Amino acid sequence: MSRVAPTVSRMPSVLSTARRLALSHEGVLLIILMVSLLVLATQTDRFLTTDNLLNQCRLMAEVGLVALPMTYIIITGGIDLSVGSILGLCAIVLGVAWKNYGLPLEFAIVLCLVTGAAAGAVNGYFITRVGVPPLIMTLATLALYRGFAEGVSQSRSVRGYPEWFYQFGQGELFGIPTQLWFLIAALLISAFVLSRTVFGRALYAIGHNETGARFSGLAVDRYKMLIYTFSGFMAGLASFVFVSRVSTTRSDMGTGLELDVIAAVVLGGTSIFGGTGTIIGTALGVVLIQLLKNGLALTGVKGDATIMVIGVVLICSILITNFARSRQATEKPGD
Amino acid sequence: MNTAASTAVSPAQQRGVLKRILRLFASQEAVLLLALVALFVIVGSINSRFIAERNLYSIFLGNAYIAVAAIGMSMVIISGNIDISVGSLIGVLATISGSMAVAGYPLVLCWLVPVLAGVLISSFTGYIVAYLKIPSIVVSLGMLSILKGGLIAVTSGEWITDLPEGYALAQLKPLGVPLPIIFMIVLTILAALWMRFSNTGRAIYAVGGNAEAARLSGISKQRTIMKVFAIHGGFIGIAAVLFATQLSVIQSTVPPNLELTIITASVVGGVSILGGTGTVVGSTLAAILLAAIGSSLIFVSVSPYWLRSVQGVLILLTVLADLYRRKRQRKQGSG
Amino acid sequence: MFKQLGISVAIAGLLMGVAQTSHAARWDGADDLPVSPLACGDEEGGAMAAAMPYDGGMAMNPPDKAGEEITLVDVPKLIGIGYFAATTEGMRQAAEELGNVKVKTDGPTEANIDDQITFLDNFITQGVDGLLFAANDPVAIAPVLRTALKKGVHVVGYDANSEPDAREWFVNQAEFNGIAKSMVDSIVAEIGEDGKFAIVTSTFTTPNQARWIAEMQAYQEKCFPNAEWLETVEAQEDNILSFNQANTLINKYGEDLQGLLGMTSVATPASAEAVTQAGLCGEVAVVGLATPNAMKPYVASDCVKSVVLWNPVDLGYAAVHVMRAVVDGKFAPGATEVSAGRLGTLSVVNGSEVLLGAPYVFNKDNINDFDF
Amino acid sequence: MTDGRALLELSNIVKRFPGVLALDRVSFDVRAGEVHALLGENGAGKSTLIKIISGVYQPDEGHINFSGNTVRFNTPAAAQNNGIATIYQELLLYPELSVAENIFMGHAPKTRFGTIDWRAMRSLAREQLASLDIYDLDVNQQVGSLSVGNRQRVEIAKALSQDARVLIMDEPTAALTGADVERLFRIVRLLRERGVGVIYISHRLEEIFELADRVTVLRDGACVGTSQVIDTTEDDLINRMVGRTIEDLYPKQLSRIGEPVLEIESLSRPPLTRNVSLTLRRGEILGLAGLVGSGRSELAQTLFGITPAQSGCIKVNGVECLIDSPAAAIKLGIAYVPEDRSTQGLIKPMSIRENISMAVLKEISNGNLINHLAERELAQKNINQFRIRTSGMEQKVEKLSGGNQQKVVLGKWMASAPDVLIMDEPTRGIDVGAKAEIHRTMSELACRGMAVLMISSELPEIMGMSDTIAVMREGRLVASFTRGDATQEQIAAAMMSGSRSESDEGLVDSNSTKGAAA
Repeated sequence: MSRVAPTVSRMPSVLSTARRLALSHEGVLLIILMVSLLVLATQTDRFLTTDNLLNQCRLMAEVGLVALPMTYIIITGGIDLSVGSILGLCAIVLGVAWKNYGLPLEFAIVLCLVTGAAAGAVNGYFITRVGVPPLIMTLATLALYRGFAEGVSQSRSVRGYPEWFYQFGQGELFGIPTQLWFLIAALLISAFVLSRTVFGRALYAIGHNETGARFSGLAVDRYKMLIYTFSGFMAGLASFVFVSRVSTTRSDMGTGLELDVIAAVVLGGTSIFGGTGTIIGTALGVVLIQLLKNGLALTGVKGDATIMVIGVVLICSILITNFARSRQATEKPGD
Repeated sequence: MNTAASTAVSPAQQRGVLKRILRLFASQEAVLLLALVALFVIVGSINSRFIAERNLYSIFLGNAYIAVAAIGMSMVIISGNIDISVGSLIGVLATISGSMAVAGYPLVLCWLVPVLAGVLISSFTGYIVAYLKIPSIVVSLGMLSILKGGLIAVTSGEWITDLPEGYALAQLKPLGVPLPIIFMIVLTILAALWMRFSNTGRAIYAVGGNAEAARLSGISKQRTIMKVFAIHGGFIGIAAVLFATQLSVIQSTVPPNLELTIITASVVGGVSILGGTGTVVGSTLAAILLAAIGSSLIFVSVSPYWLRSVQGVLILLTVLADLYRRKRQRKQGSG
Repeated sequence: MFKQLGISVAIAGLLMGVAQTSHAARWDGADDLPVSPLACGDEEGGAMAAAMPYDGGMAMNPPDKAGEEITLVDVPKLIGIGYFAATTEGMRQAAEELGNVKVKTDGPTEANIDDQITFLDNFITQGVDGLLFAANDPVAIAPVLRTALKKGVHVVGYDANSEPDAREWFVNQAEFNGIAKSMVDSIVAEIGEDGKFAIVTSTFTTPNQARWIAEMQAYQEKCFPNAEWLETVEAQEDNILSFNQANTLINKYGEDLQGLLGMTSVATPASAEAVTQAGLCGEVAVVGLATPNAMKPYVASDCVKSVVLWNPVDLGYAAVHVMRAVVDGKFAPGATEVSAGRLGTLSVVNGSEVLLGAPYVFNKDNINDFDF
Repeated sequence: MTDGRALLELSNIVKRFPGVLALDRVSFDVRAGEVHALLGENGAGKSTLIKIISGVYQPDEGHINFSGNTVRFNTPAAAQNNGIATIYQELLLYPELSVAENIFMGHAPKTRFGTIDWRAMRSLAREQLASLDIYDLDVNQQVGSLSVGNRQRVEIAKALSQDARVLIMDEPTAALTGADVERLFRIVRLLRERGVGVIYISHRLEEIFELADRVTVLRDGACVGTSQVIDTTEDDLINRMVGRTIEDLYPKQLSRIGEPVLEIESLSRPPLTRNVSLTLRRGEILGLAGLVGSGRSELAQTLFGITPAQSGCIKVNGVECLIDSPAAAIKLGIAYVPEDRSTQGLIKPMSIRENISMAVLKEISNGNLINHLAERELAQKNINQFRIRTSGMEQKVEKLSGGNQQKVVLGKWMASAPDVLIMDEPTRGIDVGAKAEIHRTMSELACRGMAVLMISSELPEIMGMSDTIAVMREGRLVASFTRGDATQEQIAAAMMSGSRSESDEGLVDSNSTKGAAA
């Protein structure tokens, strides 16, 4: 790359690669992200500072963690609306197991993750074995899991965790918020798994054509089971980080999380019909939403207007990509 | 030809009638009706006040606007789309209606303008979905943010009080029956007839069931989707007016989770999330059933902490019953 | 289908059984913190708790802006509801009166702890002189407030407290036990000492409401042991849901229900509406926390006799005055009172709380004097 | 019958797609009361031509003359309103709706008030079906619950419900067999007698000779010629289609048949696999004949683990084993080239490379990690070996022609190096040139010792390619023949004879039951 390109013939290919990149949804997002970064940075000098950016990473960790498995699920053409409720349920299990049942906190954390995975597995079971459409199944468990959280906790919050527990949500490791390490690790692993492994390939195949994937010997049901379980597990992980960050446990935690997560994933270019999408796109989506919220607030835009801006960006980014794709399609036919 | 055919099939026709009756009983509407009757009988036997006229009225009255909104939502879902911005839209339209009333506009206008505004706003959503080809879930997710942010930006949450005399449309009781209940029943019947007996009504099923086939039958997908969203907007407008005029105060906010309640009513009512099937009668019955479940749980003194869990379980069971019924039908069909 | 139905009935029955046995001794919706009910009847105050030492936090090296113009940001539980619109109005009035304060209100659109924290975080980064808040959760909000203090930002709470050390002062509209006493006294006055009543609240997880309910229970058991609490229902902050829930209670208990207590400014007018529409004015008493404007029609029609509330406009007004005094160095730890413009002098209670006064009980005679 | 004047005439039609000249000055006409067959390999321009006639596309040049007037159909609806009806290859029905409604979607009869008249619709639907000699369909039934053959008949009724004067049929028999085809032909002849001009597209040449009056061949977007069917021969047509002579459509090489690879005994999975016993040997091509719905595909899918057997025993290489998932079947060396390429065989929006490696991805990976180099090598090897015509391995499969798509499916399964290859309708919808290639490949594989189980609805294919022929009916194996022993008549008899069960809707024919009732 760094060598001076001596070739005339290579130039167009480099150019066309660049163009293809710019026309891809990730490219469009990156451009929007850059532009908003620039604009926001010129509006306020408080925005583009390490402190602020790191802090934003702390705030977006939960949405980020849950957005990763959501990307998988939407790639297979499914959806999981119950993540917010699973988060609430896991947080309650963590708190109640520790406080009311006197379990060691470490064990309670494990129990919280297991609960998340189990809640996701129940979704997966009904979706794969009983054949309930994902949207309907998770719409039902959205109510159900929140109900469990309320019932188990009797709507009382749990507080007063030991100091070490706050390290995960409020502490830093090598100068970087602890949960950002979780997020980065989960992001890298998810991106790697999706793009490089048989599992990842299978998810795309399922999203494009589930029957075809089944007839190719892919264990479709097992994979789907896995991703819904993974989704629950990550919601559990997010709940643990969240509880640690806000130092309390309440049964209404994570209310509305599902829409934030889905917005980030969809903004990241994952098609709601399945088959396409990348973790990078999702990461960009999460970051873009967080930075817009933050940057606009810093420049004095009020919260209600910020919500509107995000809505517009969501629609427009998809619109731009669609437009770019259709232009591309008409320019390069039959290729 | 005609006579030959009709005489030839007369025994078959008799079988057809029987079949049709059987088919009627095997429909989701019947399942819902059965569940509703079972609920009334069981809970009524525990606490007879549950089936007292007054409570029945309460259940119907307080949820009529949900049923009306679910009619529009069902049409949207049958056409293969979804609208998650309804909650925000109802908030916006109710505020428009109330503000106009306080500002002294003629009452008729206060009732009609929100309906027209609903048609307009929803048509805009429909336009983006139909002509710019962005998935409805994405567009409505964006619209959700835009409407909600916009509403708060404009009203900053000031309640609308001092509504003029006579504004409370929903509190009228022509012939002793509360108007919202009349609206709910009449609109359901009208919508059901329209869905069955009009070209556009059938086109909705066609587009949702097999868009390509519809196109080749000369049915324009774009125009149908536009129409569906426009009509949906009208129903949302009516729902918003009922919502606004039910109490003497209008909360100029977005009712929490309203979109999920409405979508749940449609889905539990047997409208397939994949498009192509379902009826508005089912969704209205489901809206009533969900409301009745909520009310009945208070009547049988379920601990309020577990109330949502029980609701979740009941929703799941209705969905499973529907699934089971469809499976059995399919088996009969192929056998 | 019958199998399905059987299973569903079985599960529902099971859940209901489980649910019914778990009826605790505590009122639904009450929290489990210690309670301190006030004395019964009209005996004035009694012995106030012994003066507590200051237990609030301190802003670290705040810039000295005594007398200079300051910028404040107010982050309520949520924006877009009448109650906080009123506190915002009070803040605006105070700022106008003081002349050297700029205050802006911004916050989440739903009472969501996470969003509220994000807003506070952004404002700390943006750099303001003072933060005003009404916490969605006292514990969850604490870390971010401590960060603010650490960065030299003054922090004053109102309406809903945080952990004391996470802010400097908290403007308390009325003490929990005070509200509880007013509520219970008011309802008992209407339904008698052996009356039966039910409660409509927002959600069981809302701290203020849970606190009030717990205090109300303690006070009722102490002073009116024969009154009977029937049940508490949740109704979110949703007008029509509150209306429906109130209706359900009316229908369920029939003539057994003599009173409804609304725990939020949404639930109370909706309950009054339900009673009105059911034609039960005079038979079912409605008492609750509410803003006067929303209650005027019901009070005018005699359906509601008394509405308990502090004046939220005053609450916001006082919060800004307290903040100004803190910045000016006129109100430091250890002080026992603070002057708050038109409200006169407010006293300090519980170490670091500024008490707005006793809760106000509105009735037909005075309700039209208020507009918020 | 034919009056000689053209009912519909297209002259010098040119249609360009970006970068491609899809139709190059094509002229074509159909007369009232004739069946005009349209032939050509996939990609030759047949689909484009019929889409122009039916108003889906508009021509860039040239004009269309319909019953004496120059017309231009801007929408499919416009063409339909002018009496041009089309039955597309993929059946375009609404599975959730009733038969009557499917027939009248978009032009339902109205009452005086402008609302849909359901009673009239149902009786008109019955009439419509009756006019096609169809009496055994309930117009209230959901289309989703009908058999493929019956759906096809609904599709025809639908196409004709608007007084069609020209009927375009795009490979109507692709999904049909035996009795259903015969019934379809009867309908076509009926229409011809009524003066309808039928444009008939099929890859099955024998059908052309049985049914058509004239035939037009397209190649590479150009018209190669139109002739009377009686003036031409099968070889001649193939010649014109592919532009070269195809020596042999069924290049069966005799292979050495070895020891049994797959033995199944009393395999059952009701309702369509009942007590089936079968032995497949190394090097053998076993042709499995039967009507659609006779349980052939179901048997194959049971062997492949998609619908695992409920009882019975499967031995692979002499060892009894359990096949409960496609993965288990693949591990045992069984491969299945399914009947429905689009939904079962391929993931069309994905690349050739990804499709070819789909079934063996685990094997060529390091653990779970995809070895991209190995994957690319595999793809290239298959593209070369099966002569897949493509611009590269990254090309999306959906952009390939049917024949090349089928080669990708073959390549995908060859990559798993199976001992047993099950091919379900391996040449359905594939043009003659590619067909011969696939047959040759099949034969070569058998020679190399692979055992092939071939399911086909085309008797010539069964006869031409199989070493052993087995016939299924109603889920049971009812007859078997060795190569050369059987005649087409014998096989057909075995397919259809015996009890005409009510459960097989394909067999209930009009004059036997409803005729009596009338």
